[in-house]
Amino acid sequence: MSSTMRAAVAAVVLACTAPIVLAQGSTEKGIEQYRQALKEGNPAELWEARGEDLWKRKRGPKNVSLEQCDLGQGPGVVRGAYAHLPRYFADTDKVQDAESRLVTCMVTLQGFKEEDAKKNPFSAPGRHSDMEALTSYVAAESKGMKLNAPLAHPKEREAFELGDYLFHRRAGPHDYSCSTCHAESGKRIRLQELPALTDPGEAQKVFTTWPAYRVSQGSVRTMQHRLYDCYWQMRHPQLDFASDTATALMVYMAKFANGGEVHAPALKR
Amino acid sequence: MKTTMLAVAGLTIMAGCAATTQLTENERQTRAEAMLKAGFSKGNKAMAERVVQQDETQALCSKYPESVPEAIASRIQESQQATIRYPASGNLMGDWRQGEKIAQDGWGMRFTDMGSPNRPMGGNCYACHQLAPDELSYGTLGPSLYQFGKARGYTDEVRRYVYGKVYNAKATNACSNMPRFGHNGILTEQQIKDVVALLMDPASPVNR
Amino acid sequence: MADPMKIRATVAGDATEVKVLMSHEMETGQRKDAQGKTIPAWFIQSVTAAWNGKTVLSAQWGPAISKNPFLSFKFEGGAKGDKVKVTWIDNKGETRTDEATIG
Amino acid sequence: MDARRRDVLKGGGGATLLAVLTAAGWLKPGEALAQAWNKAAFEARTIDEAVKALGGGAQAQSKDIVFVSTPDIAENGAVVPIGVSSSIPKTESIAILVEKNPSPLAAVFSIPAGTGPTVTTRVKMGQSSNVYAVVKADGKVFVASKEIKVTLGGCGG
Repeated sequence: MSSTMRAAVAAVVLACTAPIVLAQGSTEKGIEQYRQALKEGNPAELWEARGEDLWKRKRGPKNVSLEQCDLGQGPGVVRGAYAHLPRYFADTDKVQDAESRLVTCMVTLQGFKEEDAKKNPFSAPGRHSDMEALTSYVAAESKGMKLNAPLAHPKEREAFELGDYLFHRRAGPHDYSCSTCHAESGKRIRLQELPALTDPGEAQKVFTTWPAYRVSQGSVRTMQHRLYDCYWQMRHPQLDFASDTATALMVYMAKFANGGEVHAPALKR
Repeated sequence: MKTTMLAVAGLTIMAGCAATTQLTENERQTRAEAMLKAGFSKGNKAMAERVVQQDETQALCSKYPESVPEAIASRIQESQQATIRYPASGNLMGDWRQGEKIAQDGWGMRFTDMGSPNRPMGGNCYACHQLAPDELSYGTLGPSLYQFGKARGYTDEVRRYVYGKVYNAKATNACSNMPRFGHNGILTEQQIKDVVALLMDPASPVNR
Repeated sequence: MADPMKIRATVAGDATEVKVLMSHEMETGQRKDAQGKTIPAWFIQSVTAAWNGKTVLSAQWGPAISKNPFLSFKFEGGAKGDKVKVTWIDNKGETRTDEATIG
Repeated sequence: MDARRRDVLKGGGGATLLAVLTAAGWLKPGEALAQAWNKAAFEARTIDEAVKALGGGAQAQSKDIVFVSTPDIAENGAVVPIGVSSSIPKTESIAILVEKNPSPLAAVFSIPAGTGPTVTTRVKMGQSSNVYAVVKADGKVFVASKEIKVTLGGCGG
């Protein structure tokens, strides 16, 4: 091949690749514009309001409100509670996240059967979930506070170790683990950036944004749903709501996210 | 023994403020596995079984999340290489247009879309790779495959490599993040050929 | 039963900015459920905003407005403590009115 | 109280509904509901048909209509923020239309005197498409358009 020809080929290659680089840059700019424009109003506020109403309303077989629920900061303290979850609770002798703790309160205070309290954790079109609303309210009461999930109790440390194991565990027809997508910085799936959840800087930014209103689902989704949905995409079975697996994974992630400010409920794709 | 000790040390450092690990590696595994199994109490039993039961490659790759020791890596690659079934006809090229559809399609094997005789599963290639330049929504978990064939040459050797890679990525990279599309029955022989064509046909948009 | 709206009205200079979030399915009538049955259309058709009894915005909407709709606009006048009232009516005849105090 | 109002309203059609509301002292006559929902415009299949049904004729391109807080790319077609601002004097109404939606008309806003000719809302888009803002001002009809790409954002499929 003559050198002129080679130069010509090189020019063609350049001409072909250059617009791609540009296109990618403008795609990212466009997405950023999109996210900025959405920030104006977050429908999650509708969930927060409904959650507050549910929290204060007398409900269940015992006809009492959740106002004496202990979310870890003492009975009735909602302010700041979400920033200190998941954590160990002596009365249940378990590590619990906000949602599994709300189930406990619905059972012990309001007299719901456990299976009823757990029945409808994720909304569907035309069917609200009380859990999504309550979690939105509880999370919003920690807005601006630094996440500080404890890791002092032996059961909290054990949950972390089990979470670590499960986070890296590959399985199923696609060989996926959580770490397939969430162990490396700067990667994306389609156009969605994937946070490296074991990187404190990134974990602090994202773990603290759940629950979030997801425009793709037209609803607030909670951390329990985020895990359920990840397992779905991982071609894993349906993860039980408020399972120990979910709690362990949350404790594991919270460890890296500690120190980040709570910005939940956020607004997401 | 040495690797176990290293793994434990690594975990301790990672755990940071959790001063010491409390569980032995065996305890951790036994408890985590039991916990996982208990968390799939609803839904499809066969699906749960397949996830609870790891194969050897999955178990080994899970054990060494950072980097798998060389000896184990070669053992995995050898066993996975042996799984690859090339088409009896010897023809590895299908239709790139079908390949593009497969690359766009992420349907299949989730608990809401477990498969159907009337609906082939997707390859979801764009989730992780750049392919045709018109598709702006591509992932970056895997390398860009834009101009794949053009850059490497449209040879039998490269076609065979691509077929094998899609069929079982672990044959050449032990703990690759890429699913084993042929080995795990995600894509059919014809679908893999179509994907090969997407990457290796000079007329494919990937090579334009 | 429809949930309350979230209305925020703030005055800056001569103008009052109103931002409204509404809780509504905004079902297009073109989607099918898991059984393949068409989900009937259900969407807000009209929205009215009033300040001191004066209409400051009115709108007609089709099913292409997003679920849990958002709306923002500005009007001249309005003072801290004044009320802004927003009403919507959907194609089933359901309606909801909420009020916010200008801050 | 709100519940009671809703009960009264249930099953009411446009005109009856208005009468009930007016009788209840809830709405003053002249409040926007006087206009019945423009079925023809919302069910029109093309931009031109929809504009015609809204009472407009030929549209003149205008640089005085701008899209604000409107992205070039939407990560999800279910929620696409659209803001339209008109600096055409005597702007009476602003309509938002999505060309490739089955029924292009998404919304039409009446802008009374004293209200700024800027509205922001969110629309659904089935696919990448031109979005039109049609403004009626002083009896004339003006238009501006913008292309918005709808992409797949996440895990796909």
